[in-house]
Amino acid sequence: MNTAYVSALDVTAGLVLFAAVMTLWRRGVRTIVSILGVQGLSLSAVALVLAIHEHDTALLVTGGLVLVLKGIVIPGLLLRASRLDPKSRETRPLVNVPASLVAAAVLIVLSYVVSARITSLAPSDATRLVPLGMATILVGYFMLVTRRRAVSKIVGLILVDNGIGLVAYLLTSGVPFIVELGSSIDVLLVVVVLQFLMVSMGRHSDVDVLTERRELRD
Amino acid sequence: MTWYLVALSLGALAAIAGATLPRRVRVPVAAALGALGCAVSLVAAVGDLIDGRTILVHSDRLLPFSGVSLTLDPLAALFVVLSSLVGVAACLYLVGYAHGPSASRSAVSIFMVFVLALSVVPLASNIVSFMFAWELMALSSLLLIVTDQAQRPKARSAALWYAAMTQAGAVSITLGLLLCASRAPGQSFVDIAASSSTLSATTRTAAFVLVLLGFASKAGAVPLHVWLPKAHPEAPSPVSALMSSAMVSMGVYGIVRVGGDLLHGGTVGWWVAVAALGIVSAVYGALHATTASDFKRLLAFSTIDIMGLSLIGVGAAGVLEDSGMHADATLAMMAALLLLVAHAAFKGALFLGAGSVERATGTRNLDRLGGLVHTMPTTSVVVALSAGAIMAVPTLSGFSSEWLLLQGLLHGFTDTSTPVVIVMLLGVVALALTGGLTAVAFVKAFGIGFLGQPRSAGARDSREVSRWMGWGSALLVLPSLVLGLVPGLVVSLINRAADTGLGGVATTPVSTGAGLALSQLRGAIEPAALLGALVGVMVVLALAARTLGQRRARRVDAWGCGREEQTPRMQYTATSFAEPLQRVFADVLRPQMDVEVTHAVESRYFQQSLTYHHRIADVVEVRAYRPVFGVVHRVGVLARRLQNGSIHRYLAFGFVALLVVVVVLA
Amino acid sequence: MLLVMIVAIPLAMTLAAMVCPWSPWLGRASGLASAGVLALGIWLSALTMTTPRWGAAHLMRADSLSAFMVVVIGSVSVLATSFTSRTMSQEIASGATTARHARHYVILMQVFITCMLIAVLSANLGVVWISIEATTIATTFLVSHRRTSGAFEASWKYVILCSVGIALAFLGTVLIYYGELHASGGHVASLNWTSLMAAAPHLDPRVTRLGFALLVVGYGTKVGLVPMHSWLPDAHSQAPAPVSALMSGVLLSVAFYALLRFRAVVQIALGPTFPRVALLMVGVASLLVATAMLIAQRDLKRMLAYSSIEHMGLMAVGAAVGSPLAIAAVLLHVLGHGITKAVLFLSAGEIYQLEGTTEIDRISGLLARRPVLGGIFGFALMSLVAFPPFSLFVSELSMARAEVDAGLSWVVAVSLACLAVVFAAVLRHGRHLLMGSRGDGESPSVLDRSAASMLVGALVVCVALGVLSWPVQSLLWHAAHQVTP
Amino acid sequence: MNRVALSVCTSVLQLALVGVGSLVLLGLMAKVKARAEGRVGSPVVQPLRDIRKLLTKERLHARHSSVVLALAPMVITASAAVAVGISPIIGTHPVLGQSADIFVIVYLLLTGSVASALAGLDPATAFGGMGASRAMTIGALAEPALLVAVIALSVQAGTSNLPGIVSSTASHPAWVFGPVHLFALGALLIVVLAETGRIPVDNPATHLELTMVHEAMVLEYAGPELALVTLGEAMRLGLLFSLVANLFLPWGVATGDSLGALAIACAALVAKTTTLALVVALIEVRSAKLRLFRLPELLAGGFVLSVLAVVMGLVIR
Repeated sequence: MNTAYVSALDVTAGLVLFAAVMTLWRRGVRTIVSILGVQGLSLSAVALVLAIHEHDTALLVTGGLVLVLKGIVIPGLLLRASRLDPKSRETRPLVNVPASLVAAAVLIVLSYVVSARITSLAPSDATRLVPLGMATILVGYFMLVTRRRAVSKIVGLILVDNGIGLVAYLLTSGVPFIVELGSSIDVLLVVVVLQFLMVSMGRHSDVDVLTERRELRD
Repeated sequence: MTWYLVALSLGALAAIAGATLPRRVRVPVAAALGALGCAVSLVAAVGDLIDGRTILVHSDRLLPFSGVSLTLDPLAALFVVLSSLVGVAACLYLVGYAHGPSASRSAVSIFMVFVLALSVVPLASNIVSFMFAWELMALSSLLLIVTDQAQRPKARSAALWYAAMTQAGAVSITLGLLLCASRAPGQSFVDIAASSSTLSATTRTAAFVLVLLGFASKAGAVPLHVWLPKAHPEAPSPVSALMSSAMVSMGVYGIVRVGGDLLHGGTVGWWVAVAALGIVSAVYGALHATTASDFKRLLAFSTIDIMGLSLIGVGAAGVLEDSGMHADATLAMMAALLLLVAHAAFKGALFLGAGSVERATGTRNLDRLGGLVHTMPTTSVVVALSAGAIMAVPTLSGFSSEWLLLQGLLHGFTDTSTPVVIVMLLGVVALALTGGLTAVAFVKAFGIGFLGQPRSAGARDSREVSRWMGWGSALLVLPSLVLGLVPGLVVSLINRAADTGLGGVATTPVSTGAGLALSQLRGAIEPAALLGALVGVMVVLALAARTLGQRRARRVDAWGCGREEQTPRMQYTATSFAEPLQRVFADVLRPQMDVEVTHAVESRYFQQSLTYHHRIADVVEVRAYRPVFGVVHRVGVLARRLQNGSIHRYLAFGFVALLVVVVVLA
Repeated sequence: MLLVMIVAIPLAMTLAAMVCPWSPWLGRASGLASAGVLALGIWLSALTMTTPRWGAAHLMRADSLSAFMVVVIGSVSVLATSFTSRTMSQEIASGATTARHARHYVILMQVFITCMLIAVLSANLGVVWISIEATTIATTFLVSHRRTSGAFEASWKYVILCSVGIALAFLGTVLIYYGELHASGGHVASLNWTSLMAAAPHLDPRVTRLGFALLVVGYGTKVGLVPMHSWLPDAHSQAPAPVSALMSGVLLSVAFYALLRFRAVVQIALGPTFPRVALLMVGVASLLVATAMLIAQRDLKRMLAYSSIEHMGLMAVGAAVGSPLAIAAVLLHVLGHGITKAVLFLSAGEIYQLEGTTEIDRISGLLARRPVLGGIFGFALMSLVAFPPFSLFVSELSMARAEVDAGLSWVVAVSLACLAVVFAAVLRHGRHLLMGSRGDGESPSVLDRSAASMLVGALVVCVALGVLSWPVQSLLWHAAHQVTP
Repeated sequence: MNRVALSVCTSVLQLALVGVGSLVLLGLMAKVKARAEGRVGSPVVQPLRDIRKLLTKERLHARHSSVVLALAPMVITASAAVAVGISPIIGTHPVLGQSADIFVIVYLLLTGSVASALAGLDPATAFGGMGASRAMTIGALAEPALLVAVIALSVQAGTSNLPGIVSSTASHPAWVFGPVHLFALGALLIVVLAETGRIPVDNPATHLELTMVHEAMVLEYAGPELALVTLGEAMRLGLLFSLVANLFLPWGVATGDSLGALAIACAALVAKTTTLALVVALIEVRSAKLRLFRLPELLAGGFVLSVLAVVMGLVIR
């Protein structure tokens, strides 16, 4: 039972990080969104595994919520949004793909180093995986900074959020339910808002140049 | 203190009246209340100076976190006297002066706030109260400068200069005062004075330097003076009068209060610095005053000059006190304070007079004035007497105070330490240099501006200004006469204030009487007797002339070197009057001159017109301030590149921050 | 019950706006609702002076700090919402917006205010996070209300930057929660303010340190602190004036409120040094950046926005000191700055309406051309640069006093130097805007009486706050003691 | 003899002596110059005759002048007269002698200069303004030298009271040949040349308007007023000559209470001032008038000499 729990946790959490790295690797925006969906599913799997292991109903519900929200709804919304421009690809990221991957590697090592202290407070099967969560956050943020497409930006944002979620599950088996609920709704709303903005701005100009606009500056 | 509170309430009432009453009665009512308030505080302060008592008031109901503290000691009382005196005159003057934008609700109200703030500054006795009053004084004067900015483009940039420099000064003072209080249990001046000796020498010096920078800038000390010759001329005249007489004095007050009273004197270096500022200011101010042809600008530079002299006195007092010559120190301090009071009166009168001239003629350019002595007799007498006072004509106030200053400096020579002697020597030299230059400046101001023939239509058609303006300015001649003729009557009051400024040990270096007589040394003046002698001789001469010559002089044309007609344009102008001196000091003043000649079409040997342009920029401004502004502006322009509008970059800022956080803390 | 009522007022107003069609009365009603919030806030302050109150099944809690924040939110939103009907009518008249969008605007404003109220009245720091994040969502549409490309760009940047920033704050919250969980031995860990304070002495220093740093960066985004400040000038310059007023006046301070709460916890856990260093770094950096950006600023509303960053930096520096005097001064600063900035943004909105631009170079002579508006704007600028008798003077000076008392003289030196430069820069821009003469044949236009009296009234309140100790001082002391262990 | 009576007596004697004597000194200098230039020259008492003649002439005022023009001669003469009356010229106890401070004397003289400059500006002529401008410039440059030079002496004497300086110099004969006195004497001589309008600073005998300084200022005066101005200016000269003489050679000045001493003092004064006048006349003969813009160099030289005197006083004490 315990080994199964551990390996399930390892696999699912690893998948979350792997998905994050994959988003850096691939160029097609739709592919990236799909990878995000996979990550959402893995994240919910982490929550569910933890919930089953700790008999935590609140976390179970949370896992379900995440499954629906981050596994299905948000990727779905983003897929719809990316349909505005079906051929859209990350053709010219600010940091090119090979360099991004190297950077991702560096970030992963870094997060391993920095998470040691957090883990050491309460070493357990779950908390030792915190580096994966931290790495997801950093890789997600990296994606957010370096990718040009609007959808990619949103994906980066969700990656960061997923990473934080992962850290939260691993460290504390989730924050109090009400907080979890609120934050999930917030994330959803943010995505909705961003999608709305994409659509509205798309009406004014080419979606492609959405994130390149520099009308407001000093 | 009750009377002060009455006075302050009257001032506040005046401000409210100015803000609320309808246009017709606004100015007279507000001015009457303001003048009454000033009069009350003037009388109360004189009374308290005579009694020599110290009163404290504290209330926690005002000013959050600190409460308001007011303390009346002789030093404060003297400055209350000074500012209330000018306040009364300025309020009276305002009745005749205010019209158009300067009679608007806000202008009248803010004027009253300014008058009020001026008399609260010396009373305030904790950091927050002091800075509150100080900044209120700055703000109200700033707003008053721009009251008629719509008509005066120059006022706008002057106000900006003033605002920036006064705020930089205030920041410096705040920091200095806070440093003074860093070991104190509270922030009241009593606490600071009690605990300042426990501060480290470095902190004390840092605090003093900071405070000095701020106060010296307010006092217009070179090189922190740049705002003064811009702002004082551009303000409406009653405001200029208040600024140039009462407000600048508060700078000196601050130096004395903090350096002498709160920090107990400190080291000799401080006071050498004060004296050095004074010496430079005196000479620089006097030089520029001689060459200025704008009447109010001339007055502003002469303010720098007199403030310099006063700082020399304060610096000398500090230096002497440091080397243990308490009596001589008191003498120098008394001289500085007496000079301030005298200056407040005559400079106030001069600015008010200049305002009357501007009102009557529409210009304050001396090159376009002339002959006002015929059309504006009252103003002419006021300006003549006050100019006499500033030139230190014996029997007027400038003379007695400068004499006292000279005595203070002279007796400092008996000390043997080098810094003392150097300060005394250079102080005397500065005093001597400025004496002659001031005379040139004011002979020019009065001789060109008021004598001769009018040089413009405005001057020709001028009329004497309203009675209120006349009375207001004439009121300030009175102190010049009193301080000049019977200085002995007030000198004991000044003595008390000087004692407070030097740490409270009472000495009486000047014995009281009608004139001034040093009690320990040989030196005395009897201005009243001197005036008696002068008048006596003149009466004898007049009688003799009457018996010998004809009673009436015959009016004839002036000698025109053969020309029949004398036109006003043939007269010397202010610019040409000062030209020789300007040439002598060209290296310091760096005048820019150019002559445009338009030749006649027929022949190049004949000139159709000839224009002479001449400008004296402030060297300090051009060489020291402009480059700094340039650098700051460049920083601003460069910084704008930071926010280039790219969301990628903005996100990267956050990413870097995140990396730094995790790397540093994990 | 009182706590619920406070939140219920704007909520009810939201519902009302959802069912009613747009009319100017809707705008006026929202103004009244805010006045109700303000009144209840004042009442709440009186009630919580000594003991905190709980509400809504211990989900809500109000101590004097919360009560004070309610007062701040109430006073600024009274100003902002009472301009709603005016702004919207003007925009509808000029065709810039439609009645439908005007109604949306009213709804979102109320949602925005509700979120802020929940943030300050919630007992749970997680809920604080949620409601602050929710303000982002509500305000996005307000920022993009004008539907110009600039407005969309601004709100895009706003959402992305704030979301990622606030996500970091969430990570910080998680870490603190993790610490709390361990400190309390695995039971009763709820992120509740009271339980967190109880557990504070046993928090693990390393985790707390990292958590607080993330909180500073994260909430700092919303506060407008460097390095995540960049959304602020864009959003403030594009949003309608009342929204900018509300954002700059209170939204930033509400986020700052969260930081204040966490700072207290961290101070108990780690001692004063770490939170001080962290806040000083962002505070001083914000001051420096804002100062540099203000020097050559070209846009009026961006200038105001950078000035908000500068003031937030000042407050962060004040909070870094952490003494009761410093916190009390910071809180007074919050209120004074909120009102002043609201007046400035609202009058900037009027200026934009009249002049059609916010470029400083293209506006001049306001004092001569529009004396009342120009005068109000001028006095508000004087308040902004902390001249007495306005309250920012007293609060800035008191912060400086507290800083010197804490031995941070160099910080005072730096911040005062920045203030002096900012002063010169702001007045230089102000001079260009305000001074100058009227063109030929142009007659001075007058701001209408109700708007003018509102703004003048706000300035008078600023003066009263700066001059009178009673009644705010004791509230401030109590509030400050809530977060100064 | 009663001290008060003696004081009055001293002052009256001083006034009479300087009033008449200074005019004679003017005549004497003119005579010496004339002789040195190989002319016969007018009699020594010619200035007195001129005054008498002027007193009988008509009073004329320029058309645009004001009361200043009428008052100035009286102020010039009165200030000079008061200065003469209270200074230690033949005795150290004149009327108001206790307040005969150097500062008083210097500023009384300044008052006279100011009055004549204003009188120059009052009639609205080009020459008057020119003269006033030049005179004030020279005065402004000469005054510091004068003040500092006398201060050098008063630092040494420990008082700025003129009778005090004279009597303490008299009791310390060694001072007279000390560097302080020598430098101060040099400075004062230059100042005297400038203040009294002698060559090389100004040519009192010029009749070319463009080179005039003092004469340009008083161009508009005629009759009794010109007499008064001339008298006042002469008294200034007399005062300065006698002060220089007494400060550097204090012997002969009556310090006691006897009339006899006063008589001796009168004789000593006549001798000293005559010598000084001869020296000045010789300087005038030997040198040419400087260009106006070279004057600052001369006066700055005087100023430096006076500062040197102060510094020397500090060094050698």
